[in-house]
Parts: sequence; structure tokens; C-alpha cells
Amino acid sequence: MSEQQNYEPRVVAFLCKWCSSAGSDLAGVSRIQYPANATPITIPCTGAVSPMYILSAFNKGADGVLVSGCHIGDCHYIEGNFLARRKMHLIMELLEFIGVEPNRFRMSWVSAAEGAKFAQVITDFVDDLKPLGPQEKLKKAERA
Amino acid sequence: MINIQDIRDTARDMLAKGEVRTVIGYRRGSRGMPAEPAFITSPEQADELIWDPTCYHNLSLYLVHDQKILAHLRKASGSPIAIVAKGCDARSIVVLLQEHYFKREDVYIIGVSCEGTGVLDERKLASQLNGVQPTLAAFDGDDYVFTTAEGEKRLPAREVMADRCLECRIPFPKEHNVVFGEDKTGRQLAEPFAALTRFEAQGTGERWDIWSHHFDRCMRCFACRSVCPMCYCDECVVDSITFPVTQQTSAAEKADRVRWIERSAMRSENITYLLTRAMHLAGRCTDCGECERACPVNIPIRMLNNKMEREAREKFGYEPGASIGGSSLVASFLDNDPGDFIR
Amino acid sequence: MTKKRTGVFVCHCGTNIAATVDVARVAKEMAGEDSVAFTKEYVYMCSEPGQESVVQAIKDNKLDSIVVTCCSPNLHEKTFRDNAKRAGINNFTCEIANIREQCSWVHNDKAKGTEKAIKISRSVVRRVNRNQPLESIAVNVTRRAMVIGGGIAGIQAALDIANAGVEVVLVEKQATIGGRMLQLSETFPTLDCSQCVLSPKMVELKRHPKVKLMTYSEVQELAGSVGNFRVKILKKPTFVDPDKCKLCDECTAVCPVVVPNEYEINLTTRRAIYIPYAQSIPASYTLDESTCLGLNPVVCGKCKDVCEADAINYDMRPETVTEDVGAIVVATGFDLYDQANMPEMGGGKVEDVLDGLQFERLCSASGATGGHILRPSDHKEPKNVVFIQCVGSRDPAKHCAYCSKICCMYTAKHAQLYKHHVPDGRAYVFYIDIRSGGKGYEEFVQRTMEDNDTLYLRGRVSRLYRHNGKVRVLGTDTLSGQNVEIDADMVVLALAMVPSKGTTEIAKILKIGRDKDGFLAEAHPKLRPVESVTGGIYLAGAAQAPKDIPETVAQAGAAAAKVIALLSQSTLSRPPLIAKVRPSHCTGCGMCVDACPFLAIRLENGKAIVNEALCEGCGSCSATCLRAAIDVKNVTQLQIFEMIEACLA
Amino acid sequence: MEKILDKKRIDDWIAALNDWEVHAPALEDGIWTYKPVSGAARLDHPNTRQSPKGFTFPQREVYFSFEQIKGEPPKLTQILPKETRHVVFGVRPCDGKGVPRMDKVFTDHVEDTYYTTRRKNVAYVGLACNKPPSATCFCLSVGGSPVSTDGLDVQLTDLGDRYFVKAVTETGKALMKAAGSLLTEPAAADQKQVKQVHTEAVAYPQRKINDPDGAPAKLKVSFNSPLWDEMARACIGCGICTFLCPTCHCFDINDEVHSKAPLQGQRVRTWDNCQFPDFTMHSSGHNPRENTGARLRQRVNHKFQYFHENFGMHQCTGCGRCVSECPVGIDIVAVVNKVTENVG
Repeated sequence: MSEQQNYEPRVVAFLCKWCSSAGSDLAGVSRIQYPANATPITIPCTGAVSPMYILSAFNKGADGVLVSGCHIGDCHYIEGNFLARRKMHLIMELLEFIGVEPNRFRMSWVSAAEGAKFAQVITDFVDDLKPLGPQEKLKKAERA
Repeated sequence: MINIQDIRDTARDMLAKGEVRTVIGYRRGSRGMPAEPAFITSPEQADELIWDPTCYHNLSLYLVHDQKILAHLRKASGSPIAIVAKGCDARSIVVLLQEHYFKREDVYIIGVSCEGTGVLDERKLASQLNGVQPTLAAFDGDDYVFTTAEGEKRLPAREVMADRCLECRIPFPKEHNVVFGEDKTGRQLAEPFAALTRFEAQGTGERWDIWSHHFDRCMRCFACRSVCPMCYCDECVVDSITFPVTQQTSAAEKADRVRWIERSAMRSENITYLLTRAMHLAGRCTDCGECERACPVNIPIRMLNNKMEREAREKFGYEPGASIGGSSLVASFLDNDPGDFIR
Repeated sequence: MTKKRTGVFVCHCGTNIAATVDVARVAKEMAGEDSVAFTKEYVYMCSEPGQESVVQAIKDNKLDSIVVTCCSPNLHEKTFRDNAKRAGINNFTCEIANIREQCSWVHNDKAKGTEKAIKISRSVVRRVNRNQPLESIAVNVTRRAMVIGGGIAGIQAALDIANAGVEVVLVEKQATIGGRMLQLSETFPTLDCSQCVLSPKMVELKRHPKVKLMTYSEVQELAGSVGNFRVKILKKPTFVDPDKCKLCDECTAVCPVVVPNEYEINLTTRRAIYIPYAQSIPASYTLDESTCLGLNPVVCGKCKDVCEADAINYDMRPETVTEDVGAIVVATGFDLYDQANMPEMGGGKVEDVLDGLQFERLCSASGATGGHILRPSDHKEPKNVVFIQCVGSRDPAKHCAYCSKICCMYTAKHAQLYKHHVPDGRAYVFYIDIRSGGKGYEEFVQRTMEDNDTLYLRGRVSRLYRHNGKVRVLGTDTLSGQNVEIDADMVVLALAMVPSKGTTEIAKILKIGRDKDGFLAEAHPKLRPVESVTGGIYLAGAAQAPKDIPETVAQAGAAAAKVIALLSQSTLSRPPLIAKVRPSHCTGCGMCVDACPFLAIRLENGKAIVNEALCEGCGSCSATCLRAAIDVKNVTQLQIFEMIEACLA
Repeated sequence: MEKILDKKRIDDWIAALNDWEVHAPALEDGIWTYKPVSGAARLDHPNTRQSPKGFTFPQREVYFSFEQIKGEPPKLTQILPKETRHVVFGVRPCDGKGVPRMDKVFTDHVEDTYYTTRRKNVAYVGLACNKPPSATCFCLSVGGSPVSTDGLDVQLTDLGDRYFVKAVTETGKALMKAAGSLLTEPAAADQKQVKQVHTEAVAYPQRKINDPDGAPAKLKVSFNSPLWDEMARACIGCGICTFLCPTCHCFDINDEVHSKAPLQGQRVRTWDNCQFPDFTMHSSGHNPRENTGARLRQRVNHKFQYFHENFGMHQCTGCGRCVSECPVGIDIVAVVNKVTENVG
């Protein structure tokens, strides 16, 4: 039990530059505290998130992967998030299909104005990941 | 019922008139019952062509090979290639055309309907024959007839047919130049996605137990990829066994390849390979089932592709290989694509 | 690839970063990276000495790339890229690692914050290791501007831009320009007549040779980017030719259709054919298609029959016009919070409960009552009027969280105007507190209280309802601690300002963000208050936040100055972070062509080709390509791959 | 040493081998695979899908780990295989034949420590083929036999309800000694029956390479035969034939980096395959074996010509896996016959 309490999930968060990264900036400006488990990687648009990134993050040992972008209709690049929604749906379904816990992958829409929502998304994700424990299924074993 | 002589006549005729440079079809193999791909280039060879339940190969792969060879030799394609294609094979050709891999006029599709049957699953047959080695297989209505050392053996096709054929919705090559056999579209020998649905009924843990077992067993011989007409990439992004290197390729480009996975056939790497393949086949796989048939260690690879196929169909209304025009599944979207999973 | 020599500059940001991130450790960890040749930490890297030290370090250590780990790249990416350039290296080999907004400010556990800061910094170091030196792309600029919205903000911005010699297209949704200001009677704190100050500007705009006015029109689509936008505008038909219309008003006399007049906030009615105000620009009638009996001489046709000027044309059709502009000012203004959301204030259904704009129309000489304050129910002069402030604002639980900013002032103005019209009347004001920051504002409020004998009651109103022909207002005076019950002849609600109807749509069309309250978002709250996040699109007026007229005019001028500055350049540089094809890997499948939102990719001889002028660098192509044959420069898949690795190291 | 083992007692023998990790074929997912024995072992398999070469030449072998802190010299640490002793039951004679061939490759000129460490710790208990387990068997054509003991430590022959157990090596004797009284002395009838079973096994018809002895010379002159391209036309370039082969041993070496700063990782050897197009790809882009024909020729020539020139034996052991498992029917027997058919 105590081990689970001490366990800190490692999350890779792909944030689109225009909305979710700006939203996380707003969370910062507003000093909203949230868990430090998610390391952000800013990409131009969720449409630029290749499913390979998600598989690769899990392969390298991520306990959770978050993809966050602009709300539908708000994409800076007009339709990047529409393309992302379809791709991410497919990869999510595939991961669940082979028996990866559904809570390990998450997608969210966080606008530049939603600093509080960004903090909440991370907080909820980390809360949901903790009971799952470390992700070993897709992780590359360092010594075999 | 298809009369093989019709296919032979077509092939002979076209070769004699010089309308095609090759006819890709099936012929007797040297090792017993299974047919093998045949590349017929002269009218006299046309009689080698056969059509039987072991004609499982998706020959559209060889249209891809042909394009690669032509590109390597820097030659134009010239006269078209004729190809014998079942429903699923023809849909593969449609996807290749959709992706501009070659032009419609480069290929002459000799369509064959699977009618009430489909092709054989040798694994199912082996368990029915108990060690008896068949030397020949033939269609006969809804049955298959096998020639063995112990005489003729007749089995209802449904009992030894490949699962994908049982589940096939359109056992007919809609895209064709000439077609033989009756269009039995709508025949349904088994519920589509039946195995998938059964599998999905299990919990996350059970699903993982089964898949991790299979992922552990993959040798990464790449037969699934090599036999797949859709896996035509010159260099596979995940693990390349081919590098498209030209004189223009810089040293940096050669060095800076993303190593998504290691060459070691370890579970984690195998997963990344197989899931990437499934993702890359989403909306492109026409369920010819060749990957699963080729797999030497019996990994149910087809189920991964099936999963994507069903998602595409049910969530996005997308049917791979349905039309030559139009955008690919992942290069397009609909305003009302499901988004409930997004927070 | 020769090995990079990267410098890492870790900023303390005073204690903003250093308090929760062990900056020395971040620097030390980065020094262990293969490509890092130099590290430095400093208290304020963005200060003059900080910036100088970066330039010096680049020169002294022959660095070819730098990573500054500091605040959000939105703030200082440009600063440090300029420094990189100044030091003689390519500016696109400079990247920012955001360890303030995304780290130190949101994590107070120093150990965890430090770990995360290291991961963020390391991932950016790895990214920079593969950054290519790039040159900005020069694009020609269209020397024209567009202003969306014809209120005081839009008018002012358009005039300022036009006066600089730049052609302006002003697009207004309504049949006249003038906006909300045209509805006001007098303005605080000087009580000068609103229309008297606005009308000359409207006329000036109309006559300005550099202004193209498009009323009764709406922006439908936007393409392109800063310097070169292409805007599609829908011109709705007015069915009246303004050049022929003689303003004789014969048509309204015969029009059989009577509908509420939205320009008078429904205090009066108008006909299907109407002119919003006497001062309308363009000075012409408009036939409201939605209420007209049918634009059909067989059905009605009375207006057409009566029009001697032959100005009415039933065959007008909506028209789509395309305008090419280099910059856009968005000044779409505000609406009032919907009373229907406030059942405790009668929900808009209690007679003689008015909103502030309706009261303005009652006071206005051009209004329905000719400037006499008469209550709507019986047209009698109200003797007891209750003004309620903060209606719908400052109420995060149920309504708008923000302060609507101008209500204290206009309520004071309303009270004064009332007292001027009805000297023997009694004015009550319910308030929470009085916010009267502004030149002459506090004095104005004091005058209202003292010289105009208005009773200010500190407290909220809990309920109001009709009672014996009056409106009973139940409230609390928190200063005396007593419940207050007033039977008022009229109640005026100072409703919160909200973004105008259609702000959501225009923000979507223009791809500019909105803040949590729905107002258009500025690029930075302090340093870029008139810019949207999208280059070349600027904000003015109440569409950005509640503000009064002087502030609106100032912001409009500022936006205009930005537009003029932008369009004074003959070319603009676009970031070169655009897609690049690897022809050896491209099979010409065309999936990128389909995925590209900007139609920037085409197939040529079986390979994809990127049109550099159209590509915006979104990367949808690279995520769609199955064979990694297309990548966005300096955001390549290899770079992301190595960043992922760094995040999980 | 020759003994008799009651079939029902085979599990007791396995249990007695407590110094060894015992593997035997198990039917899993529709194929026979060597698995660590848990519970009862049944040696009624035709042949395993994969050859037992992985016991000495695993698909992945770690050579050493490396570590380098920036500015310091790298530190290498060799990682040798664990000295666990394995005994593999049920090895068919063709796969037994593979063992000395792999020994040649990995010990003849240069001793491969990784191979030899594994090799000295593995023993093979073979099972003679009373009749060819597959229609694609052709061991007799390549100097093998269904009853060959080459490469094996013990040979079992199925005599119905019992095995005839014959020690081939000293290790084999040790394994048999561990069985103690489970193994009994064979009666004369047993000896006679074994002889008969073996005779019948060898007489059983198999597919044939027409001139195996002449093949090396004939192949040598057929290098430029157009038949190679023709025979390889359908080849898809996968790794089934080589990965399943008991004697294919080509490998690739890669560094697997686990961390970049400090640099940490392992150098590993993995199976490679001459049928993969990149196998001979030069970094210039030139590929000396640029098509499937050249690659098929390489594999066939290696089995029937080059290896023969180097070691005086065919490398192919006639197991038939590459024939039965090829998804497109490429048949090494047919290829050799066809290419050598009309030569000298």
C-alpha cells in the first residue's frame, strides 16, 4: 500500500502549442498547483501527433500518455484536431484491445483560457494512474 | 462454378494479342497440394493456371513488386499486367490505386468470385485429416474435395475454410476487367468479426494475457509484412529491412533514422512493431488474411487488423477498398467523429 | 553530422524559478549532455546583463546553438533568438525550455519540481541538438486592412488606419455603423451627448476615400496568414438601393408588418422596412427579409409601389465578396447579460424593469419617448427609481465571475440623468462597492450622491416582483444591517457586459482564442494587450474585455498603430518551420495531400511537393504519413522521439 | 550404452535430471515448440516448428554492456550466458545433424565464447523418425538419415510402449546414468525390433534431391543461371526459411542504447537473414544481391556449395521447414533439382 502511495507515475504530455501549452502557461501564471508527474512536449498541433509517439512513449516506459489540444473548431490549423481525434481514437482502441489499461492513455481539449482545466486534467490523470502501478506491459526491458 | 478453362483462355488470348505482358495467377506447386503464384508470360503457359481452394495468396503483392522492379530499373511500365484476384485481393488493388501506387490502366483484373466458399485454412484441414497428406484440393459446389493417398475426401467448405472467408461480406471482386463466377455478395457464412467479438468480451487482464503471450513469440521474421501488399513502404518506419538509399541521400539522413524499436525480438519491441503495423493498415487492410496465414508461429495478427477495420466501419463509416477516389481513413475526418473519449 | 556545441542558460527569474527548482542542479545535469559545451545560470537572464552574457558566451565558447531554460517561449523566445542572431549564430538554433509556467509556478515541491525541470530542459537540449539553421521566409504584404465591427472601436481603428494612407474594409453586421455608442444618451463623466461626438466620426468614415464600408455584412471565412489574409464576406441584401433612397419614409408608412425594434431594445416597434436611426450610416432603409411578407408584389409589394425613387428591389440576393487584406482588427463589441438568466431580477418578465441600454434609450432625445423618462407600462413619469449594480457580474457561482467595470459609472450617470429629468424623483442605487478609477470618475460619483441626492444602499437585491402597480424590490442594506423594501416605479439593472452574440463564431472563423469568459483573448495580458494569439489579427474594444469609451478608443488607436506598423513593411518574414518531403521515402500515396488543411501539398511526378508559401507547419502531414517521408523542419519525428526519450530518462 | 525405457516412465527420468533444465516439444497455438517441461512430456510430435538452434544460438545474445560518462573513457562489461545446463528432449535427427554444422561455424576458425558457453551446457536427447514426420522431409538426400545420431547425446527410438535408449556421447551416458533403474537392459527382441524400425525408416520414401553429390560443382557453374530469378519470382523476402532453419546462423550486431547521458546500453547480436533486402546493402545504396533471385541463390549455394567447399558437407539437413513454411511455395528441393538439372 505504502509502495503504491510512493509510486509516482511518469507521464508524457503532448501539448499543442496554441491551446493546451498556452493553457498550461495560464495555469502557471495563475499559480494553480498540480502534480509534477507530467513532462510536457510542445508540438505545433495535436494533428502532428503520430501514433508512433504514443507507442514510443510507452515503449520507453511512460506510465501514461496525454495528448491535449484545442477544442474542436478552435484548432489554429483549422482541422488538425479533427485528424488527431480520429487517429487517437484508433490508437486508444488498439491499446485497450491488447489489454492495456484504458486509463493509461488520455486525450483532452484544453484551451488557452483553461488554466484550471489543464491543472485538473493532469491531477485527474495522475490520480487515475496511481492505482494502476508502473506500466510494464509495453516497456522495453533494459536487460533481458 | 468457375471453369478454369475460362481463366486460361482469357490469359492465353491476352498474351497472344500482346495486350498484357504477364498474367499473374496460380499454378500447381512442387511440394504437394498448395498452389503457388504463377507468372505467365507466354500463351503456351496459360494452361498451367489453376483455380482451387489453396489459391489463398493475395497476388496484388506482385503488382507492388513489379512497380519496385520497374522503379529500380528506371523503366516505364509499358503494357499492363493481368492478375487473378479474389474479392479481398481486388479490394487491395483498389487501395493501391487509391494511393496512386500504379494506374488503373496498368492492371487488368481477372476477377474470380469465391461464390459460396472461400479458400482453405490448412491448419483446419490438418486437424480434420489426422495426418493424412492431401495432394490435391478442388472446389465442388459448397464442398472441397481432397485427393489423398487413402482416396478422395469430401468436406463441406465451411468446416475447413479460412475464418476471414467465413466472415467475408463481399466475396466478389467489384473492381474488375473481367470476372468469373457468380456474385454471392450478401452470403454470410459466419457473423463478421465473430472471433473479434468473442475476444473482446474478455476483460483487460485476460486480453493482455493472450496478447502478451503472442507478442513474446513473435520472431520478427517479417513474413506478415513481406506478404502484405499494403506494406509496400520502401523503408518500414519501425524496423527496416530495406533502406531506400540514393545518391542524393546524405550521411546525416542515413545516420538520423528514428530507431522506434530495437532489432531484438523482445516483447516490447514486437508490440511496437505489430501495433504500428495495425495502425498503418487501418483503413487500408482488406482482410485478405495473408499475414496470419504466413505467420510461422501462428500469431493471430489478423485480429489486430480486424479490430481497426471494425472501428473504421462502425465509428467512421469507412470501408477499405470500397472506392478508388476519396481520402484514406486517417487522412480524413468527419465533423461528427466520436469524441466522447476526450476530456 | 558534426557534434553540436550547445549552451544552456538557466534563468532563476529572481525567485520565480529558483524558489522551487534547484537551478544549479539543472545546469549541472545539462552539462552532462553530450552536445552541451557550456552552461550558465543567472538571476534574470532576460535582463540587459543577462542577455549580454548570453551573446558573450556564444562568442567565447563558439556555441552553435542555445537553450534558455526560463519562462514560456511566448515571452522570450524572440528575445533570445534575437540574441543568438546578434551573436552571429542562426536564430532557429535557439529554443526555450519553459520551466516557469509549466514547472516552478505549479509545483511547490522542490525535489519534484527540479526533476521535472531537468526533464523539460533535457528534452529541449536534445531537440536543439537536431535543430537545423533556418532562414525566415519572406512574404509580400497586402497593404490593406480589415476592421470587423462598426462600433466606436471599429470606427476609430478604421479612421486611424485610413488616415495613415492604408485602405480599410470595415465590415458591420447591422444595417448601420455606430454600434452601442449610438444607443447611448449622454456619456460619463462629462455628460456630453453620445451621438453628438460619434456622428461626425461616422460621417468622416463614410466619406473617407480609403475606407470601404460594408454594412449588413458578415465575415464567413478566413484563409491565409499575417500579411496575406483572404476573407470571404457575406453581403446580406437590404433590398433598398442606398444611392436611390431619398429617406422620404413613405415606405414605412405603408408597410403592414410591425415588429419589435431591436435598435430601441424592443421599447418600440418598427416596420419590416425601416431605418435604424435618423443618423444611420449608410443613410438608407433596410427591408428585413425575415419579417417581410414575402418580397413578392403579389403578396404585398406596398413599399415598392409607394417608392417614387424606385429604390426598392426585391431581386437583391446575398452576395459573397472576397477581400485580400494584410491585417485585421476585431472590434465586435458587447451585449448585455441576458435577463432571462436572472429569475431573482424578474427574468426579464417584470414590467418596468429595464436594462441599462433601455434606460439610455429612454433618456435619449432620439429615443422612443423623445428624451422623456416615462415608464413603459403606463407612460407616466416614475417617481421612485431603483438602480441595481453588479447584476450578473461578480457572481462566480451563478453568473459572470468578472467585474463588468463600467456599471458603477453608468449607474451613477443614470441616477444623475434621472434626477435631471425628474428633479422631484427619488433614486436609489444598490451597490456592492463603488469602483470609480478614472479621470474625473470619483468626483462624478460623489456628485451623484451629494449634489443629486441619490440614496446609495450597500447590498444586494434578493428579489423583485410586481406589487400594486409598482415593482417591489427586496434588498439588504449591509451598512445598517437592515432589510430594505422599496416599491419602485421603475427598476434599472446594471447588467454585466458579455461578448456580443456571434463572438464565438467570429473567433472560430478567425482562429483566435477566447478567454474563460468568452471575450477575445489577448496574446499577453500585459505586454501584448491588443494582439490576438494569431499574427496579424488585433483586438479593440469591449470584445476583448468590458471597458468604457475612452479606453475603447485608446485600444482602437493602439490596434490601428499595430496594423500600420505591420503594413509599413514591404515584406514579412514567416517562420520557416514548415514541412519538408524526403523524396526517397515518398511513394506519392497522397495521404498528406488530403490531410493538409492549407492545400499546401500536391503530387508531382509521384512525389509530394510542399508549397512553402501556404504551409503553416502544423505537422498533420507528418503524423499521417505512414513512411515518415514528410517532417516539419526543427520539429521532426526524430526530434520528438529523442524528446520522449529525454522525458523518460 | 543401450537401454530400454518404459514410455510411462519418461517423466520419472526427466524428474531425475535435477541438475538440468529439461525442455521438450509442446503443442501450443497449433505448433510444436520446445518448452521447459512441467508435468508430463509426450514425444509424439512430428517436428517442432522452430529448430532447437536457439539453445546455442539464441535469437538475441547480449555481448557486453557499455557505459560512458561525458569526458571519460567508455566502460565495457562482458555479459556471458548463464551456465545453466539444458537438456532438450525429442530432437529429430535432421536437427541433430544441425548441431555439428553450427559447431563448425562457431568454433572452427574462431571460437565464439557465447556459443561455446551455451554449447557445453546443452545436451540433446534425440528421437529417431520411424517414418518421415512431414511430407517435406528429405534428410536422405543430404547425407542424413531418419535414424542418424549425429549431434545428439542420446538417441531414443520409439518401440510402441517403450523407448530404445542409446547413448551417443559421454554426456549422454551421464544422462542415462541419472535415470538409474528406470532404464533396463534391452532384450534381444528389443535389439531386433530397433534394427527393423530403423531399416524401415530409412526405406520410407522421401522427396529427393536428384544429385546431391554433384550439386556443389553444378551449382558453381550455374551462378549466372536465369533460373534463379525465375525460381525466386514469388519470394516475398521474409525470414521464415532462415529463422526456422537448423543451420542458418547469420546475425546482425546492434548497440541498444538505454540512456544517452550518461551513455548506457548493450551490444547485442540478433538473428539476421540473407533473404532480407538490406542484408547486403552497402551504405552507398549499392546492393550486390539486389533481387530475390540473387538472395535465393545465396541461401541455396551456401547450403549446397560454399559450406560444402569449406567443411566437406552439405549444410542443409533436409528437415523441410523452409519448404513447408514458405508462404509462397519456394521449395529448396525443387530449386536445387531444377538449377542442376541440365548441368554437365
